[in-house]
Amino acid sequence: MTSQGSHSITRRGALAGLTAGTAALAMPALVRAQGETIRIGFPTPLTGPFAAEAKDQVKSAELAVKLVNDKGGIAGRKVELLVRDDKLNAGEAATRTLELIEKDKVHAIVGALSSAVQLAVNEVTRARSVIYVSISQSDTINEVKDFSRFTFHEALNPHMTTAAVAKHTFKQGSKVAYLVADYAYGHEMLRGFKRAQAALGATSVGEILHPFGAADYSTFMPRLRSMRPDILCICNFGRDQANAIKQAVDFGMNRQSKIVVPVLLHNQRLAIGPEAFEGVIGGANYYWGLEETIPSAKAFNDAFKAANSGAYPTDYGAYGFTGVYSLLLAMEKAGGTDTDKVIAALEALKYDAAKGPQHYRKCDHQSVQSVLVLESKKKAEMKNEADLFKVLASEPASEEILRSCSELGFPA
Amino acid sequence: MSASTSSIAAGMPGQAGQRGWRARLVAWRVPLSILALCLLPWLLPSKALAVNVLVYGLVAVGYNLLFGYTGLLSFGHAAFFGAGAYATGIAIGQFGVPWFAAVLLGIAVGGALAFVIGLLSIRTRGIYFSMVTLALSQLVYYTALQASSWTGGENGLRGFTVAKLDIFGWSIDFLDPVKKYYVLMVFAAAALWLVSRILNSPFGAVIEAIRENETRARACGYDVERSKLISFTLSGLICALAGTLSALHLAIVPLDILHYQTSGMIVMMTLLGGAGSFFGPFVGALAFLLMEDVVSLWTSHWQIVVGTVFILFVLFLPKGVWGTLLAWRAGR
Amino acid sequence: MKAPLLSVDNIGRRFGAFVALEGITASFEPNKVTAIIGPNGAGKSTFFNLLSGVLAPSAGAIRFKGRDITGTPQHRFAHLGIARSYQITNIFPELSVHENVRVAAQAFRSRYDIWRDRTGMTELDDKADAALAAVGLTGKRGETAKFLAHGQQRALEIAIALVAAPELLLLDEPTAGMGPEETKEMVALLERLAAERTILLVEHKMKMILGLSDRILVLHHGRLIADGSPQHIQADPEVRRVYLGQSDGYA
Amino acid sequence: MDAELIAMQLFSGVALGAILIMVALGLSIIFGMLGVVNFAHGALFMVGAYAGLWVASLTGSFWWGLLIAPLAIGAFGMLIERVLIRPLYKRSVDDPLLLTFGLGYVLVEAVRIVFGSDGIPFSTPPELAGVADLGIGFFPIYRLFVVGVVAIILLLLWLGLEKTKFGLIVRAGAKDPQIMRVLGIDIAKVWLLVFGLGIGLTALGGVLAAPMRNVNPEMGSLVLAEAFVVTVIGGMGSLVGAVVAGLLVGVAISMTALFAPEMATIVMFALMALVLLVRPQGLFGKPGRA
Repeated sequence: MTSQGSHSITRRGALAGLTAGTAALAMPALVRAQGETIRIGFPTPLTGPFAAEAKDQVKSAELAVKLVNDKGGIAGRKVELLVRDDKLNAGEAATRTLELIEKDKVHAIVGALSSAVQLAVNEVTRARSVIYVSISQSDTINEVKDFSRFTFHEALNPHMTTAAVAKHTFKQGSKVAYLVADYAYGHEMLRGFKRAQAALGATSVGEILHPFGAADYSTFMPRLRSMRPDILCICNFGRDQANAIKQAVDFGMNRQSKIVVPVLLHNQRLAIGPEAFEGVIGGANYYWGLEETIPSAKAFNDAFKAANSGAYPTDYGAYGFTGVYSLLLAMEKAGGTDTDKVIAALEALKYDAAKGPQHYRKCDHQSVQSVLVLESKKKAEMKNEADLFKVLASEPASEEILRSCSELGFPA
Repeated sequence: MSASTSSIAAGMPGQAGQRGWRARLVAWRVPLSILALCLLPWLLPSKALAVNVLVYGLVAVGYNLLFGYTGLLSFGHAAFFGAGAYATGIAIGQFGVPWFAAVLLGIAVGGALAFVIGLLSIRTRGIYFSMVTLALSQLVYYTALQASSWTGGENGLRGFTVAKLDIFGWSIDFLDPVKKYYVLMVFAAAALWLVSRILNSPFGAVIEAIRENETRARACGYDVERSKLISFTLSGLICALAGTLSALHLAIVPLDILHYQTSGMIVMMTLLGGAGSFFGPFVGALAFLLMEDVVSLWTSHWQIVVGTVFILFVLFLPKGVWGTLLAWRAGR
Repeated sequence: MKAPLLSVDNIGRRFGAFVALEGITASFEPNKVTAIIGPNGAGKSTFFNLLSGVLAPSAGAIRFKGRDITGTPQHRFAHLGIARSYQITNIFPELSVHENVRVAAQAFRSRYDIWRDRTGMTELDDKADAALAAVGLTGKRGETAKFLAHGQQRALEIAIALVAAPELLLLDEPTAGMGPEETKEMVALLERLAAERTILLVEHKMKMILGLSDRILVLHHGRLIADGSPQHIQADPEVRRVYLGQSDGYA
Repeated sequence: MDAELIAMQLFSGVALGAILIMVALGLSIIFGMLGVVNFAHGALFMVGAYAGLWVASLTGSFWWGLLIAPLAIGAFGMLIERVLIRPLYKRSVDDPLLLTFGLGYVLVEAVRIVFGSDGIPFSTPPELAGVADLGIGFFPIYRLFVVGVVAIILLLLWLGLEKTKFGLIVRAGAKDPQIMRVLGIDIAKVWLLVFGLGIGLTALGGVLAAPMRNVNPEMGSLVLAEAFVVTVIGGMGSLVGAVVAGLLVGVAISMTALFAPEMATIVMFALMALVLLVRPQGLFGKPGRA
């Protein structure tokens, strides 16, 4: 059952067409669930530059809910997903989260796509003792200052992503130049890369901070060129990343250096085209091509394609699935929605939703998981529209690529 | 009529000569608005939305003092709204200041910023005034983005949740949405009283005169720049109060609060409701937020509807919802 | 000769390279009507703007009641006792006729007070009513100013100036755009006003000027080319030369 | 820091300035003539880019997009002037500003509905791909082409303003609208054409920018801010001002990018605030307007 399915509580839904199909499937007649419906709030930016990612997240999250409901729900209770548009705005997200908690009386929240929105939701849920599974990248949320015992971070964090990407791209003696967005997320990625760089014996030939949200990077290019790096590491996200890569290629930087980014996005690559991204290497939480080696990925792809007329799931979309999946699995183990029991179950959980084994680390509730390192394919090498990346490596789930608990400020 | 006066801002006639129902409405406007605010949480779909209407209604009321009554189109009021919110959040989160003092501090900081930006921008007129306020408020935005050790930068300010309010020995559960609403409403009501007070005062007559005809007001012996600066600062103070309420309500301060798009939203709300009328801004904030809420029910493209409605208002109903109602009632 | 109410000493005004007014020296006795004439672009408006503080002179000094007021901000002029009307009607269009005058009166009572009620100051109502009575607008008291006839708006503007109880009244083409009937009424009003205060006016209607003024100043190309009684000016050959071909000037 | 790098940086600044000039010109022309501050300018820049993309994909050639899109969007601009803005001339300067602010909202969302919110690839036309060696460093050929186009447009504008009757009318009208009334010129028609011209210029800017910056519905919002900054610094309504300020801002950003890169955006606004405080009418503006 989804938010579109019932009436008063579910007014603000996602796109009707998007959810109507699953809603009909999810309500077989006469299967009356015992007890109160389990309601999961799902704030995501349906409007704004990441609307495509958000819609993928909604589809994936609905799939996770449907799979559970098809099996009869959790302890006989149906699960309902309440999708809300956070507009990629932290204030809006906080308001929607308050509504979900106060008015819709949700049992847990899953979602958020930007660091700021995630921290806002975290702040609201922490004060009200509501479980929150965060699916947006950030190092901040792991640190003790923002830690909430009710919050679980299912997404990768910049530290682990950069560690994995560096491990497979930086070499002894590599000269690395950094172009970094001047805000928390950019700084976190730079910090991660530089730590890995020191361990791998690479050197930095220069770092340039660029203003967050810049459209033109041409003025940074002469200096980057003059640094003569082997690797140009572009630490930004979304549109910033797309523009920076495109303009670096325009300036011929890709002939001189390998372009490396912390995170490669499926939809961003679609929006910019294969030429600019050709040969660019970056990390990812998920890529559908994982199905060749991982059975759970195959199962997820198949179910997703079946529910969405053959469309492939994307990286940020998959977070919607893994995030909701892990929460529902824990609720099942806890036999319901009792907050303390669900927290205990999440802390003890071992799960394989779509990308191999994962578990939440006890101290900071970070999901320990594999990190993919992808390379963007040439147009000629693409077998179909969705065949965007080559999987260079899958860095296995390990606490080694995380910052230690004591480093994050947690008592030993 | 002086060129800097917006015909939208000049939508409402002065107050001194009002008769009958109109005069009674003016006399009772503060109690009436407080009554409406008391009922609000029970009429809207959620308490969080009610607090939003309260906060944005208050920002629009503050903005209206400058735009609707003084005739100055500022595009930088997000700066004062945001400054109030940040100052309150930082005071509570980083210095452990008691909540009530933090509210006062937020108002003071926002008001001080308004005074400084006012001082710099008042010298320019018309379009240039709008541009200077826009430029200076964007400077504030970028400063907040850079000063991330204070403001949290792009991640927003966090870590100052007020869970309980202690007032004269009482302890109020501030996480309870209804109690929270009524506590915040007390501040909004005080601000409404203040605005009504200003509009009823001799100074209220002065700013209306400036809106109507700046040249004439100056020839009459009014120090126009000084009066504008006072109006600008008072307007900023009220927006700052709205900011502190927003901070207490959400327990975060998003960086977007300072962006010029927020200023634009404040302008839109004020205009939708009716610039230069007392109830207009609240009606506008309510209409805007409800429209967003209702339209996003059936399409994620709510902006096209909001934008179109706004264009139609500028073209055909420049007096806004409330102003048009009043004019219609007055039989013009 | 009585002590002058107003005197200007060699004042001038430049706008960049353009000299709008230069080397004007004159003094004005109390309770006299002085007209300032000259072809378009002669500098009449600039002269008025200097006398009312809209512009500061770029050279010379202005004295009012013996005090140097050069460079005083414009809004202080009303408080010194100098009030003016404008060539293009300049009122508060959306306010009622009474409010127009009342708010002008308020400038001498309260300007920044936010704690009192504006309606509480009843003496302002009386002052405003008196000013309206003086210009014959008592019957239009409650009307919105922008709906008045043109002549009535001009009269209202004079009421706004009068309520300041000015010792010096500067009137910039008070009959501009008026028909003969309205002009006649305005002249009658000005004659009444002239009895008890000093008036400077810019006008084009010569017949009216000759009947009303005690003295005439003629400006041309930013300079004072003649200064004297109406008879004297009429006879001045220089003035005749300047106005030659400008028949509308004498109309 | 070697001299070559600084020379290269200066050149990047000038090239960036060329793009800034392109968007600021239209804004400035419209303000100078009509007294309208067009808040939808950035959105129309974006619409221009999408129109260029659409025409290019239909015809299979970037050049058709470059030619047709600005003309079509210019005509669309005239429609906007005729239907939405003309009724507001009787009112104050604030009203068109507010209306175009709302129009910007509508245009962005309309594009999201038609083309999706993701953005669409727009590759550099193959004839102009690659980099050129300038002696002091390498620079994309496409960006050199953009500088060339902007130079040609400026030349054409200058010729149009100085050598044609329409130009004479426009110049006279910008100085004093009363004159046109006296001369018996149909102001409404002139304003319509000027608005169309201004919008056509920003649309051309959009098409030119597309191969450099990608096409997405939000691409206009930063451009709007940049155009404001340049116009205000140069003096609203002054074409010379727009050109000088465009280059000035371009070089300022580029030099900041060299020495304090994270300040490259803030420097723009700081420059604007400074100019407004010291000389509110801008470097080449007429004092009366401020």
